[in-house]
Amino acid sequence: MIQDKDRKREVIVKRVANELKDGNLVNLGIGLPTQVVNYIPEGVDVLLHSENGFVGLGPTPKPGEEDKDIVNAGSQPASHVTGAAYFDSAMSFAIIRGGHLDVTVLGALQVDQKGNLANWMIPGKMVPGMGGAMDLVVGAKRVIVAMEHTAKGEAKILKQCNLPLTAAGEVDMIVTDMGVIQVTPEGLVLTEIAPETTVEEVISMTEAELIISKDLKVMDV
Amino acid sequence: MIQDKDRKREVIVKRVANELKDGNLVNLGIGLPTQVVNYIPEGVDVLLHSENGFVGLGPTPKPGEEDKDIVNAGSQPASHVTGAAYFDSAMSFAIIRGGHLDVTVLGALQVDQKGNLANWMIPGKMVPGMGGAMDLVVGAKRVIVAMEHTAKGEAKILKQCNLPLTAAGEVDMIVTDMGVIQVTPEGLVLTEIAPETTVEEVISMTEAELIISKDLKVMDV
Amino acid sequence: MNKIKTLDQALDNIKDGMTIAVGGFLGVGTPEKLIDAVIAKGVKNITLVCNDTAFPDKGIGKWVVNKNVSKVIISHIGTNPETGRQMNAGELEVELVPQGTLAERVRAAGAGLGGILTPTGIGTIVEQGKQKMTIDGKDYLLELPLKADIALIKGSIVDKKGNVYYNKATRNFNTLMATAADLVIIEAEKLVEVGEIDPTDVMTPSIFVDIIVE
Amino acid sequence: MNKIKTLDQALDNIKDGMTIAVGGFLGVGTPEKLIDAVIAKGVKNITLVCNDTAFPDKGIGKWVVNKNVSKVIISHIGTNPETGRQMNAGELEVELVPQGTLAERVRAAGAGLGGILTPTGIGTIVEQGKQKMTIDGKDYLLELPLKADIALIKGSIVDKKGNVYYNKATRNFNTLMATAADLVIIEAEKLVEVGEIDPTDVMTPSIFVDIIVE
Repeated sequence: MIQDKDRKREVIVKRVANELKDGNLVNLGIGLPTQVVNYIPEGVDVLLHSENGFVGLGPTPKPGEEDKDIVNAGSQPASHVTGAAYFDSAMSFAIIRGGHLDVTVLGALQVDQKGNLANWMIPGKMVPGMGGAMDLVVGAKRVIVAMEHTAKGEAKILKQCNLPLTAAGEVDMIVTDMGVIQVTPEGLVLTEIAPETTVEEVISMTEAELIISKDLKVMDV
Repeated sequence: MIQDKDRKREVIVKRVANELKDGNLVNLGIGLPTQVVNYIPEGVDVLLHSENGFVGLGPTPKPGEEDKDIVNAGSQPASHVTGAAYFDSAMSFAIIRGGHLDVTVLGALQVDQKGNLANWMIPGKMVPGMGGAMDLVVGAKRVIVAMEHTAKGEAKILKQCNLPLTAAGEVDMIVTDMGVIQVTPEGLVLTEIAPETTVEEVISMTEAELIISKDLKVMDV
Repeated sequence: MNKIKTLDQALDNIKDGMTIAVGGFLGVGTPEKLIDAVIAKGVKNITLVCNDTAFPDKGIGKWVVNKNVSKVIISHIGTNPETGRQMNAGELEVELVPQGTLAERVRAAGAGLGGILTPTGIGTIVEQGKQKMTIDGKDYLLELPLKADIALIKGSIVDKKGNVYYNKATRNFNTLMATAADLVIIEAEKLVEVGEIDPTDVMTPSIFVDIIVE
Repeated sequence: MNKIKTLDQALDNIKDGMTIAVGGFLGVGTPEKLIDAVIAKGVKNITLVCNDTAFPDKGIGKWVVNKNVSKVIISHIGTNPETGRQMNAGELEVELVPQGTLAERVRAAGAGLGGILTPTGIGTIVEQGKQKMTIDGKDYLLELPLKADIALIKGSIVDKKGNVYYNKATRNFNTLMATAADLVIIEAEKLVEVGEIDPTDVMTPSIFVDIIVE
């Protein structure tokens, strides 16, 4: 089991990056998922969607080169790539809800065996609002949850989410620092395992039942 | 009763033009209503809406000065005024349906006592389709029907329309070559009469019951 | 990903029996080359989604004349006498849709909405077969999304990635049709390098465009 | 019709208890001068329709801090701790709406639709109190139009007639809010003569704008 915090995060974002295909339109959630952009394989041309109203999100500008009219959906200074396009919020979510987004990558508070996702509130404690998350999870063709396997040692992959859901049954794949889990009609299938990690460790850190794939591979990270 | 065809049409469009107020956004239907633009009083600044996607419809260009990318909703060469704005069909009808259009002026096959309008088909005979007419009549703040009082001597202002309706109860005012009729909860009220025309003539050419206004005036045309 | 194809390559995607959405308003903003190519290929039994059937010799009206179309979902057919003739003769199925409703139905399909409520058509034959709902005391019709297999659109300026700018009144239904089809083929009036259209001025983002022909 | 007014003249229209829709996304594309003027006037009990409550010292977040607002209809409050604090203390009513649903509800109000059907929120607490409908085997929520008394928006370039151009990511909700309010006040970053914005490039037509402040 990987112990180093930075290495954990690297494993997650690197593995998610390998899921992206040439020509994909992708939305990367705030926080960890944002870093996926740094690991996209060469030759894979991905267009990034930003909820606040454009496709073609570019790298963070150098200090002093910020444009006040370009920020990402987390309000950090951003840029656009050549061939980008800006639009209003109705179009931004028409793209999301209309199934035009190939992949959305989000963090999670909890995910469960049915592909349910909870990532927008802890009642009485933290209520940031769902922002665009509910639309993203319902609308994108593929929903990838990218998160650390546990939170303060507690399992986040559960038999059943007990926090308010972001969406029901929409998650396709979970990538953590311990492995890769596919959400299938039969349940959660562990298809890849992280380096330095045993199947027993994954099972012990997961509340949900895990089916271990016969073709279990080590994550290429 | 006016006999001359050209004078009849002039009376109608001149009177309708006097209904338009400074700052109004107006849609003028194909045919007779289009000519209203030539009689708008000086000092009254009206913006014309064109269903095919702009506000700020301008005059017909001179031969040789046509722009293939500017036509009116009847596909005739058109122009735009300074300060015009182009948009797509969704926005064009958001403007119409959303109540942002002050006045729509349309022709009619039939109008009745309840303000019902039929102007888009004669079953088995003429079925051009409703185009934008149903949206215009439902969405505009004021619906003015501009038409000759009769068709081949037959009444067009009826107790009840027998052709398929364009919309139910949406007409506010009818302007013809014989007078001006307001659609009220009490019924049709003749408020103005055309020059050279008697009330008896109007009544005889109208199938619907007419309430004659106590303040009946002669049309200022 | 090279989206630029020849007319022939683009036409390979168009088969008999497809539902095809076409941009344009009475022939303005219509991809005439694509229309002619479909006629040349002899595609049959198309269900056409379009604002109108334009004119017998201009725009999509040529498909009606050449019998490429078995059904039209449309707001206006009055400028093309051949459409009315075929309808009356039972040769062509015509579903008339109010223009604003057509725009919203296509938009709903592209935007992932299950439908929209419009007051347009209440009290008319447009009501037939539709669910009526009362919201805040006002009646509305539930109108359902309208999707196509292919959209054929026309752009005034198109970059090689597929970003589109429509000049003046040529935009009309092109932007909507591009969102609501499985495959979108655009005819570029002027093809430019990527980056030549300012990202703020793009009207249809490249993500909606699959194939570009000149 | 001169739409250009002073801040004071514009503020005359804004009263306690109104529903006010404000453009901007986390403070970008937000009319900061209008926001500050509302604070200076001390307007109370505003129902705010906006994407988010931005930050305590930037954008619409300042209204929360200054207690101008009694209710917010909003998709995100996480960047402004004061919003959460007031909510938990029972001082502020917060109605959370998914961002895409918020956009469609405002659009529906502006476009005269009685509502729209969205799959977003199905299976979540967003369902509560809403009508569910099944179309083609898929579940949708009926979401209703969201209208405002006043919209406060920000344009990058505004002509003296009220045509608006939004630079880059400043467009966001500004275009939608402008369609869904009885009175629309725009703060112009740059005010230009009528005709200086190409009619094809206008993003909010002048017909939606009532008052322009610089």
